[in-house]
Amino acid sequence: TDVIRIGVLKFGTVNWELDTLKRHGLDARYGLDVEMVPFAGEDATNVALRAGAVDMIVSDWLDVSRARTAGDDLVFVPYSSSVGAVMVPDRSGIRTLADLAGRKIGVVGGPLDKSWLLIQGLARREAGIDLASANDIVYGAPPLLAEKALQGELDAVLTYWHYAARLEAEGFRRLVSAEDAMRALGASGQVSALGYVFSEAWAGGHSRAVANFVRASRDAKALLDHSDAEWDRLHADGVIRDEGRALAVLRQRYREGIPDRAAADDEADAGRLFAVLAELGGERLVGPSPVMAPGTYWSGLTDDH
Amino acid sequence: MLDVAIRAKSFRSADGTVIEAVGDLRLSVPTGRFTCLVGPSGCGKTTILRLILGLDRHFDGEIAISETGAVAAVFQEPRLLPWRTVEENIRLALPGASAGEDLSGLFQTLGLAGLETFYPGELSLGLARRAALARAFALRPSLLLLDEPFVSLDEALAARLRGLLAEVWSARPTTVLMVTHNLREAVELADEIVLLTPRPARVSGVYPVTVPRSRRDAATVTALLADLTAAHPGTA
Amino acid sequence: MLDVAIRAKSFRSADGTVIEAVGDLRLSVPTGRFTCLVGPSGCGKTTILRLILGLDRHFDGEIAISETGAVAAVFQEPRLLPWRTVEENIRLALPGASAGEDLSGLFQTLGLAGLETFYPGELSLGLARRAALARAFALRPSLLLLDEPFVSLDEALAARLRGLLAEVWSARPTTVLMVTHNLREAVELADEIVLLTPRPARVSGVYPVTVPRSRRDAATVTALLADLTAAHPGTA
Amino acid sequence: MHGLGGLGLRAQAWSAATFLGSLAALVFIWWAAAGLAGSRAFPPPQDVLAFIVTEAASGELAFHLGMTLMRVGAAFVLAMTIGSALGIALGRHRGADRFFGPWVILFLNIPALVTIVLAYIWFGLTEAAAIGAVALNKIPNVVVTLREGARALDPAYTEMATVFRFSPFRRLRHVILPQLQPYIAASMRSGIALIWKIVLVVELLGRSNGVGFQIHLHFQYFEVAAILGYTLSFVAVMLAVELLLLQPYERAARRWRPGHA
Amino acid sequence: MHGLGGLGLRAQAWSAATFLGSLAALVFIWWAAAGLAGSRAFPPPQDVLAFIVTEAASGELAFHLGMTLMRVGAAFVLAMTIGSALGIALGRHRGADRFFGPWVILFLNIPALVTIVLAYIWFGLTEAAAIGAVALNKIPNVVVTLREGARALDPAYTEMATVFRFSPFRRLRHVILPQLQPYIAASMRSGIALIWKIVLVVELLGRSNGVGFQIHLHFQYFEVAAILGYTLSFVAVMLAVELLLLQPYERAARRWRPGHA
Ligand SMILES: Nc1ncnc2c1ncn2[C@@H]1O[C@H](COP(=O)(O)OP(=O)(O)OP(=O)(O)O)[C@@H](O)[C@H]1O
Ligand SMILES: Nc1ncnc2c1ncn2[C@@H]1O[C@H](COP(=O)(O)OP(=O)(O)OP(=O)(O)O)[C@@H](O)[C@H]1O
Ligand SMILES: [Mg+2]
Ligand SMILES: [Mg+2]
Repeated sequence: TDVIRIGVLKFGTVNWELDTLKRHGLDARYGLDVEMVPFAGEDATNVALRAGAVDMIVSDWLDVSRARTAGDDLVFVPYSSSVGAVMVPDRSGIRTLADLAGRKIGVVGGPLDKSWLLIQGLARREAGIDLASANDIVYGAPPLLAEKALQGELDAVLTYWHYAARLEAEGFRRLVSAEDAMRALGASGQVSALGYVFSEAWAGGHSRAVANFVRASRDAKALLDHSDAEWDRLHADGVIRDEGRALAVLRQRYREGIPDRAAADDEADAGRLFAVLAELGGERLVGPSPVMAPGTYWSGLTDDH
Repeated sequence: MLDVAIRAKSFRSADGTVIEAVGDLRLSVPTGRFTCLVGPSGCGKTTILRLILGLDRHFDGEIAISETGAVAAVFQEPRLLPWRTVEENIRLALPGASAGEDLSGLFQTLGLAGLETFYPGELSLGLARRAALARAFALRPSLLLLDEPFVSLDEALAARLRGLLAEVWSARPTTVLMVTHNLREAVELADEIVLLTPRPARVSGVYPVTVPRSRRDAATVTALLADLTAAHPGTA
Repeated sequence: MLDVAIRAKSFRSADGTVIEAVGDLRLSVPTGRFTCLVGPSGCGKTTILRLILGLDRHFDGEIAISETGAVAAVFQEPRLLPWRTVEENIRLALPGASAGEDLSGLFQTLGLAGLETFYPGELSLGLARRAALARAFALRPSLLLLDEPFVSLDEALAARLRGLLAEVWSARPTTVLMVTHNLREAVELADEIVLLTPRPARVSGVYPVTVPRSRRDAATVTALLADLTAAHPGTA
Repeated sequence: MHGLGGLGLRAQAWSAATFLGSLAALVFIWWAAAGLAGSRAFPPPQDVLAFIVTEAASGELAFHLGMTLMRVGAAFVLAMTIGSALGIALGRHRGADRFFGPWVILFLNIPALVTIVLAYIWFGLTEAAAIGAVALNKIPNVVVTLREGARALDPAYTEMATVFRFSPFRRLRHVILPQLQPYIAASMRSGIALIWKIVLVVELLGRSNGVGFQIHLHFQYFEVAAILGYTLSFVAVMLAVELLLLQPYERAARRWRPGHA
Repeated sequence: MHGLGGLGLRAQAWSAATFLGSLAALVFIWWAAAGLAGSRAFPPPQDVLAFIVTEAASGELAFHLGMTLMRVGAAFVLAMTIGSALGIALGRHRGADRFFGPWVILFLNIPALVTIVLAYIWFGLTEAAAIGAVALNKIPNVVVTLREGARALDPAYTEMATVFRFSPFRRLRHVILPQLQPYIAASMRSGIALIWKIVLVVELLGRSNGVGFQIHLHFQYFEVAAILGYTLSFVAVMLAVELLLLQPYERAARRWRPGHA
């Protein structure tokens, strides 16, 4: 059997899928042994991949493209299209993007966050406002901003999808999601936001294992897509800490984010969005190349759909 | 008037031993008088001065000081601030009012002229002692405590400084209590010599020097010394 | 044999002033002899000892020491390690070989018995000086340098310690160089007295004491002293 | 001679009472403040205690705390040894200090993130890399503190040691180290604290266990009670070290100071 | 009396030469090591320099560095003032020290993350909260160092000051502070470094500018050259502070020590 070590956040969303995969022996079915290496932060998985302590992590195509341009040999396989969203309290008077003008907005990930740039692009196009300059923007860590939004210090918060889902369970609603922005800015369908990332050279030597892993991953997603019981099990086993309404919302959003089309279509849309991002964020976001680095999507993935 | 009534003073050392430094000791120095304290090494003299200065309040007894002016002390070791120059050390001890005073005469007499900007670490021990004396004299105290002020000085210089001390003492009414091992020095300067026993210090005898200071020439001092040792044998 | 040939030694103080501490000075102490160095306060005596001890190598001249055994010094201030007890201070100065030696006799003579476990901060200055003397004596040095070792001690004790020094000196061949301001002490102990000028120190005169030590009673010492001051007027 | 804990029974009882009183006052203030705040972000002591109890019962607490303590301990020993040696050397040799001074400033100011990431990249995600990176972060701090101490050494004692021909070891042990004691104490206390803080980062960036790992997991769910629970467990260990090791050692080391008792 | 920079011209030239030599040696070692490693994770000096030049030209560098320096400066002044006052007080009053000692250990060991998050939660995502949190992190370190210093004060000088009736101010300025100088120097140097490291965390967690913010941005893309560029820019400022402020001040403060020159 081939062993694949995957760096995950201990309570991260990737873990849900991998735990299902392991629990149901999906890796063994494909002659694989998937080993989860838990970390406490995204940065840690990033370091682990580069230090060779794991074979695979989950990250996004923008990073991969940028790294490739800089000379790293990373590649990407779509994993999920769940993206962040701008959340406002239910009772908030903010109904449209235009209402955001002059508000205090929390933004996770910093001024160059992909979702943030796309939503800014959308706001400029639809409402003619420059969100970054027309508002009091606070960048910060997701848990902190979520807490601040709950406290009412922020009028709106752009956060990652799972934080958004939890806020939703706490009486927030989605004002606009990054997915809306992607479509408005030229994507033809659901574009993956995150994917499995690994070294191209390593994948070259383990192409069968990677392909099998992608299959196993897809099976696990299918299970999560259809079985509510599996979600209850994940909660019971402590893999998902959320419960009740939060769990339900997370489940729903997760399912919405399961990629459902050919990687080639995804890649084409990602390429289009990359160009948009290059325009919005400039070199500081996308790096020296204004187009997505060729080969960002792993070419070894053949039997897709 | 300085009135000392110590019933007992003891120290507890780090290893737990209790050392009785001063026994039952009564001592009084009338205002404007000069008293010398003489006793064997380690008998408790410095301890007595520290109690008078209020540096140690853990003792059994009372000490009353009726002098209201400044108090100055010359410690057994110079205790100059090493990070301040000689002149700064002396001026820092002066109250704000007399801070700008001209000290050059004093420096001259003490052989410190030219060394005003030296740091204490750059002085010889004798020079440092002189700086400590200058600090005490410059203050014009009404109560002056001296702990062996003239050791580490050559005899000629010590004689000159004794002269200076007598001068300071007579220029203004100053109450002086001086510790010394040098009986000749005591006889030369004091109105009264208090002799102490070995530790714990008690008064073993009091010798008043009645000859006026102006008449204490070398021969008289030698005679007085002989008289003192006769009256209090074992005082060396 | 200790051979000192200093051409010049000067200090540069923090404020840039250059102080000439020692001038052209030649001095030699034959092996097993006892020499006293006498000079006014601040003339450069301690500096000379420091140069001999190799504590300061920035000077113009040469110093040759032919004694091969231990060197000991009694500094002008006790320089005991405050964080070690009296006994530890003394034992630390001994080489490994004699580390276990019985020191009780020495403590007894110096009046330190019972204070072995005291820290230096718990001693009177006189006691601390005695501990510093004990450290030097316990080592049985073949070259011994002393910088005013007997100040801050009462006269009776000082006399006893001078006796002890003479004893130590005669028990084993020891070359001694001692700084003192006390001419009487010098005459009592020395084979030769070297008189120094004020700063920068130069030899102003040498007075050999030829009377055998055993015959130097009080009267002889007084006579020798008179002879010395007559030969070298201005020596106080 | 007395043993290390040279305190009378009464003094010991008094000392214990003060300690307990101090902690009680702290817990009370915390409790009152948490009541006033009434926020999830500031849980009262009982919630934190409840967390500690649960976590301890599951064995998690002991495991993660143990891993962290192991890292803290190893990095501490490394950093203190190397840092002290370098600090004393620089403090004594002006030439070396002039030359290496800028290096010290550089290493002092390199963010933990940089050292840690580089160490992980070069040496792999290993325990040795983690501990080495932490030690490297702390060493310059020890160097600056001990360098000041070495500069402030009193030449009177050094000269005495030279005259009496102290061996290098005797000189270090009896002349130099006692003078450096306050500097060593200062850099030990703030040293453990700094190391522990860096260990947290190390665990965040590349370990799969330890208190830092746990704290950051709980941070994602904003479980302040859990974060405080882990923090206070470590603090409790440090208080024990303080009371059972540092303070008795310091009492012994300060015995000679007048009025030390 | 001489001015602060009481060094002769020749000595100054020599000092500058040593400084440049030291830096040159460092850069050379770096260059050689980077060449050997040949990895993107360890860029050679010229790459980092190129980044600094670009970033400086765009004005970004000055802006972010300025924000960070503002925070570091404010937190430094706060922490040193409060920490020194507390440290001296605890060092002088044994009773207070017994009581507050455990508090010091507690605050010393609270992770920066906790303080910062709590400060942001209570006081909002404001500049004041950020600076306050950083200062709070550093204060216990200053306290421990200065407490050791205050414990080691020589009673001989305090007694002298009592006898000659020094005013509290005169006593502080001429008797106490000069003795604490090495402790202050140590806690200033390691203090600035610690504060800067905490500011990085603060900027990561809830600020929109500053070097920490930038470093984390570049960290996401693993651009080590950029990370080192920002780090070294800060280090350069610290070297300037060291050479132009700290060292002349210390030279003046150490003038009295025998063989100080
Ligand atoms: N802090 C202390 N702890 C324990 N014992 C002490 C302390 N201070 C002084 N002593 C002891 O008290 C006694 C008297 O000391 P003191 O300094 O008063 O003597 P002294 O008469 O001044 O002697 P000297 O002439 O040598 O200066 C000595 O035996 C000394 O060891
Ligand atoms: N480090 C130094 N820097 C500048 N001047 C110094 C230094 N050390 C000593 N001196 C000066 O050198 C001269 C001689 O000092 P030294 O200590 O040798 O005198 P001494 O003869 O021992 O005097 P005393 O009898 O007072 O002890 C003094 O004027 C002193 O000020
Ligand atoms: Mg005394
Ligand atoms: Mg001298």
